[in-house]
Amino acid sequence: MLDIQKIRADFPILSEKIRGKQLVYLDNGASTQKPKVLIEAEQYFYEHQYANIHRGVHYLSQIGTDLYEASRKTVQQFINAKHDHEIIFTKGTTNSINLVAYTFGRKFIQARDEIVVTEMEHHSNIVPWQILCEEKGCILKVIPLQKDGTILLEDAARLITSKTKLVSVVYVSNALGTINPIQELIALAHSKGAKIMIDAAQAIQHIPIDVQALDCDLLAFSAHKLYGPTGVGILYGKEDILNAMPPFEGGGDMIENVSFAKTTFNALPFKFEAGTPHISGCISMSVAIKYIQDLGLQKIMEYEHSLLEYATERLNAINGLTIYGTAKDKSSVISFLLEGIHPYDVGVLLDNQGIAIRTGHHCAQPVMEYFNIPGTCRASFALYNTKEEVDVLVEGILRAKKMLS
Amino acid sequence: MLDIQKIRADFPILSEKIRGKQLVYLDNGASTQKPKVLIEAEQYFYEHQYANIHRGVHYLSQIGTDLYEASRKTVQQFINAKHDHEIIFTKGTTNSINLVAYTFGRKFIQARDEIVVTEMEHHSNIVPWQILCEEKGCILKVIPLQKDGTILLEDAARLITSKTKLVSVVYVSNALGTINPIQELIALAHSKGAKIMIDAAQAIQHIPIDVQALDCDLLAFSAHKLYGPTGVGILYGKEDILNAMPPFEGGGDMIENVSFAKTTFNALPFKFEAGTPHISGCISMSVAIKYIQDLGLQKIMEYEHSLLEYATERLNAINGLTIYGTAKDKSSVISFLLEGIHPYDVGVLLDNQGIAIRTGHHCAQPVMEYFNIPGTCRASFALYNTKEEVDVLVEGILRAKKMLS
Amino acid sequence: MATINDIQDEIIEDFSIYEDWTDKYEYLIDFGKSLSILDEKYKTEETRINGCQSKVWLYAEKQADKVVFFADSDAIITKGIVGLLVKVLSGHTPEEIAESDLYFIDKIGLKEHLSPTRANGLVSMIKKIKTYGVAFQAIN
Amino acid sequence: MATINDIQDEIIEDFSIYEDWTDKYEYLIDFGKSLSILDEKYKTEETRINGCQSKVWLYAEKQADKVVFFADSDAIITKGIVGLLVKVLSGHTPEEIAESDLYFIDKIGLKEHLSPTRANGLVSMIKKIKTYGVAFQAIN
Ligand SMILES: Cc1ncc(COP(=O)(O)O)c(C=O)c1O
Ligand SMILES: Cc1ncc(COP(=O)(O)O)c(C=O)c1O
Repeated sequence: MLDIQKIRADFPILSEKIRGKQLVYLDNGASTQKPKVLIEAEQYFYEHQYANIHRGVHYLSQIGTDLYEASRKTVQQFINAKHDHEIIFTKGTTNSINLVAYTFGRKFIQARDEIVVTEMEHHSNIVPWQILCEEKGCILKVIPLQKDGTILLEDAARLITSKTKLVSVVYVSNALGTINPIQELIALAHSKGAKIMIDAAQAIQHIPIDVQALDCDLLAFSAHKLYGPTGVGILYGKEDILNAMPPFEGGGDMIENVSFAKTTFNALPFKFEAGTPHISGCISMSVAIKYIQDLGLQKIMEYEHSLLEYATERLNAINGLTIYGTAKDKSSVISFLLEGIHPYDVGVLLDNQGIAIRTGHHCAQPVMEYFNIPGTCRASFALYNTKEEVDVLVEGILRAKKMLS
Repeated sequence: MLDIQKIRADFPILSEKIRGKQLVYLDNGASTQKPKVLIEAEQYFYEHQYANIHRGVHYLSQIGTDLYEASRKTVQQFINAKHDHEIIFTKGTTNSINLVAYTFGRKFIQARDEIVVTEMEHHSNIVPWQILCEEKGCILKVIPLQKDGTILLEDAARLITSKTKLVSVVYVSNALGTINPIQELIALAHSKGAKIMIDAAQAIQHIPIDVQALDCDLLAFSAHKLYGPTGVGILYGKEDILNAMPPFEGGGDMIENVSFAKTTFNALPFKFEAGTPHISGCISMSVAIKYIQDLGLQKIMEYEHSLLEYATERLNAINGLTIYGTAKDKSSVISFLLEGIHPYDVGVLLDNQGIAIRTGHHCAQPVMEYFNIPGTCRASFALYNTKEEVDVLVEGILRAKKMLS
Repeated sequence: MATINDIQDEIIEDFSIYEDWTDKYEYLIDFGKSLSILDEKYKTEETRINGCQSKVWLYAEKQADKVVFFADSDAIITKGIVGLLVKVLSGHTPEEIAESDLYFIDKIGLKEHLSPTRANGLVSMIKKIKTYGVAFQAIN
Repeated sequence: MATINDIQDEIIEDFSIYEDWTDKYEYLIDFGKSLSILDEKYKTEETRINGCQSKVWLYAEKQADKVVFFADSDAIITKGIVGLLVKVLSGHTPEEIAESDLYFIDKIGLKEHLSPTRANGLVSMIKKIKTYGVAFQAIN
């Protein structure tokens, strides 16, 4: 069992007061808070060990390089990648997906080839493909949503064909909480000879992931949603695919040899890491991962699931409240609306009670369009949330509802 | 006059011991150290104010958004841009230049058009253009180096022609210290109807920059060389040019409206900031800038110049030592070699004395090729360095020389 | 007739009795509800204010030498806020509107909404309202 | 003939008298200088070791059942380090080389150079040397 009170004490911000009220932070889908060990690790690094990494002969540069590469190994182990050079440090999930669109996309996807996504994707897994399709004349196919916020595997099987070059699907929907059947989608894609990328931005902090067991070709996530620092993301790719991809950005570190006559590129992972990386963030990311590993992601998942169940039950009991996203397999995200009330109004009134949720389209406008709603209120739970906070949320919603009715 | 001892106390790492010796950090060209105020600001932000920004209704999200946008204004004022939306947060100089190559480059540069750089560019201002030229069939023209590490304006005038679509030049060479006559280069480019981008990675921390007075079209730099955090860079661009450029990465925040039928893009600066940004870094960058502004960049420049003069004099007095880069206008960088001795050997022996310099090609292989050397030893000074440290360096070099001869 | 500042002072007076956020927002909500609904034909791309999480429309008309504003929003708090702006500025001359100093926002504790990056777009509303002022001035 | 471990122990013994870094590096430098220069014809892309800031070449030859190594570098400290590796491993069978445990590096205080990311590429050197061992084993 997780000792939640002990865990809460590890996150300094959780004891903040907002407008005089105790903060209840339920916007974890947007970003998670940071444990003290991470904050202190960044501080320690800057105060005692900082220097630019790679190619530096001097002590600080070597320490930094060692820490940076050790962090890559931590990520490798965390998702069970085969090689550490299959782990590329990026700026975030969005950057990771764009990297694939600009490299894999431009090299391997041609006019009339197809890319398959779902209707529940985050904009970051839509717009890069739209830009690519605009340029290349390839076609974006969309696996449609169902009323419960899931997709049907028969739709996927119909849309993923021999014309498909890439399937890029979200593991867990940030707007609805739906956990997609990615094992089946990966098998489907491979059966048609397509590659498949997983947007794991909302999965990595909730579900143990083993990329070798999944056999996905590419996978992306952000550190900041994984209790880690801002400005860091991961692109995992199978070695042969990353090797086949042309470089993305050009610059320092990603080259082997530069001359105006001929430039050659560095090996993985450096080929995709042009310029000075976000050194402090890439290093402190491993502190966040270790923090989670120490607690155990399996246990975290179970705990969050119990929160989800409790919150679902309590919210469902509120008159006039509708939950969007009612899949059987769900992560700890609840999107809801109060009848006849704009989500923004609810958000403002909850904020005044110290309760932080997110309102709006959650960067998933097609989902809102599908349900024909202006947006939702979204409460998303992390490992440090409690049933008591769910109760505060419910009280807050009732109060907002009363004020707005 | 700057109170250097007081300044040194602001940088915690400067009192570190390396292998039992007092650290002498002379690798500022690679990256500068961080003042305590910045480290504390990041810590404070994570402990008291953190949340994801933009579109969030709740208090923390709004605070974060305010701080983030205030930081953009600080950068705007620092380089005297006309509008704050002309400031784009990127990952670093390399990312900024690649952004321009992928957007301005792809839209406005066609086959047989020319791009002009100098022979002293950092790889980050070479490789993106090579990748573009490979794809588009445009041509990279190189303003040649002179023995003293400068370029000739007549060469520039010869190479910048009506065929030139973009001139992209380094303000200060990281390998040689040369300060380029960018005012003249900007005038030259504009006289031929070309746009001009300035790589200010090594200038921004040493020379006051006013982009409106310079009238450059685009300008790039990194926070980590400006006493700021890793993982943050700036792309400045004139409003009309940025507006004319297509978006680069697709995703959250950079859109106005997303649907599978038609997606429209957000206005500046958001159009170029896809995905969750490096929030803590973008915010703390302004702390570093304010720190520098409080001291006064003009004073810093003068102080660093006095260090450069002193170091040049003392190093020149060492028998068999050659300085590469002897321009009249130089920034506080000294590249040197000891006769018959590999720079790596010097670097290792200095490191054992606690002295951090950089050795190698400094991501400027064409410069090394020009001088036909395997690399150099590079000592680069920042505002917290002292004449006493120059003395330690000189002693260290003499000792290394003795051991290696 | 009451000047812009008279109306501002009146609103400040009204709000001064509210001790906590609940009262304040209840006022805003009630006020929002009391406002008429903008006819659909005025809800166009031109009258729409960007930068708000909720939809906001602001329509202006010249009546004699005065500008009259009509506003609406699909979120009731936002409607209340834009309604206050309309209450203060509607029925004044373009010059008065363009030159007005909207100090009441700060005084009634809505300053927190004044940041240009706030999701309710109060700053965008003010900009748009003043733009109308300036535009009608130019037409004169 | 001395085994790989005999030679490692001898080097450890040699280094044990050095009290500070100066002595150690002076030894490495002198040792580097004492080594012969590799003939230019062996300095090829194939014999070049990547990942070093200085250039390093490592050439191997089978003499009877033993592997003999020749190494060179344009940096003298690097040459000293690679020279130590050659001294330890040259003249042994492919099996012995492939299975060797190079504990002397740690013991003589060069462990700091052992990180895979170090600019001198000691790890790359060891990898290359062992690759030769394995390759010659396969030829047998
Ligand atoms: C002149 C110059 N340009 C570009 C860069 C690249 O900067 P970054 O590595 O921060 O992207 C550097 C820094 O190494 C530089 O010195
Ligand atoms: C499912 C999903 N994909 C992608 C992203 C984009 O992540 P980031 O903003 O960190 O690039 C997010 C986060 O907002 C997300 O929830």
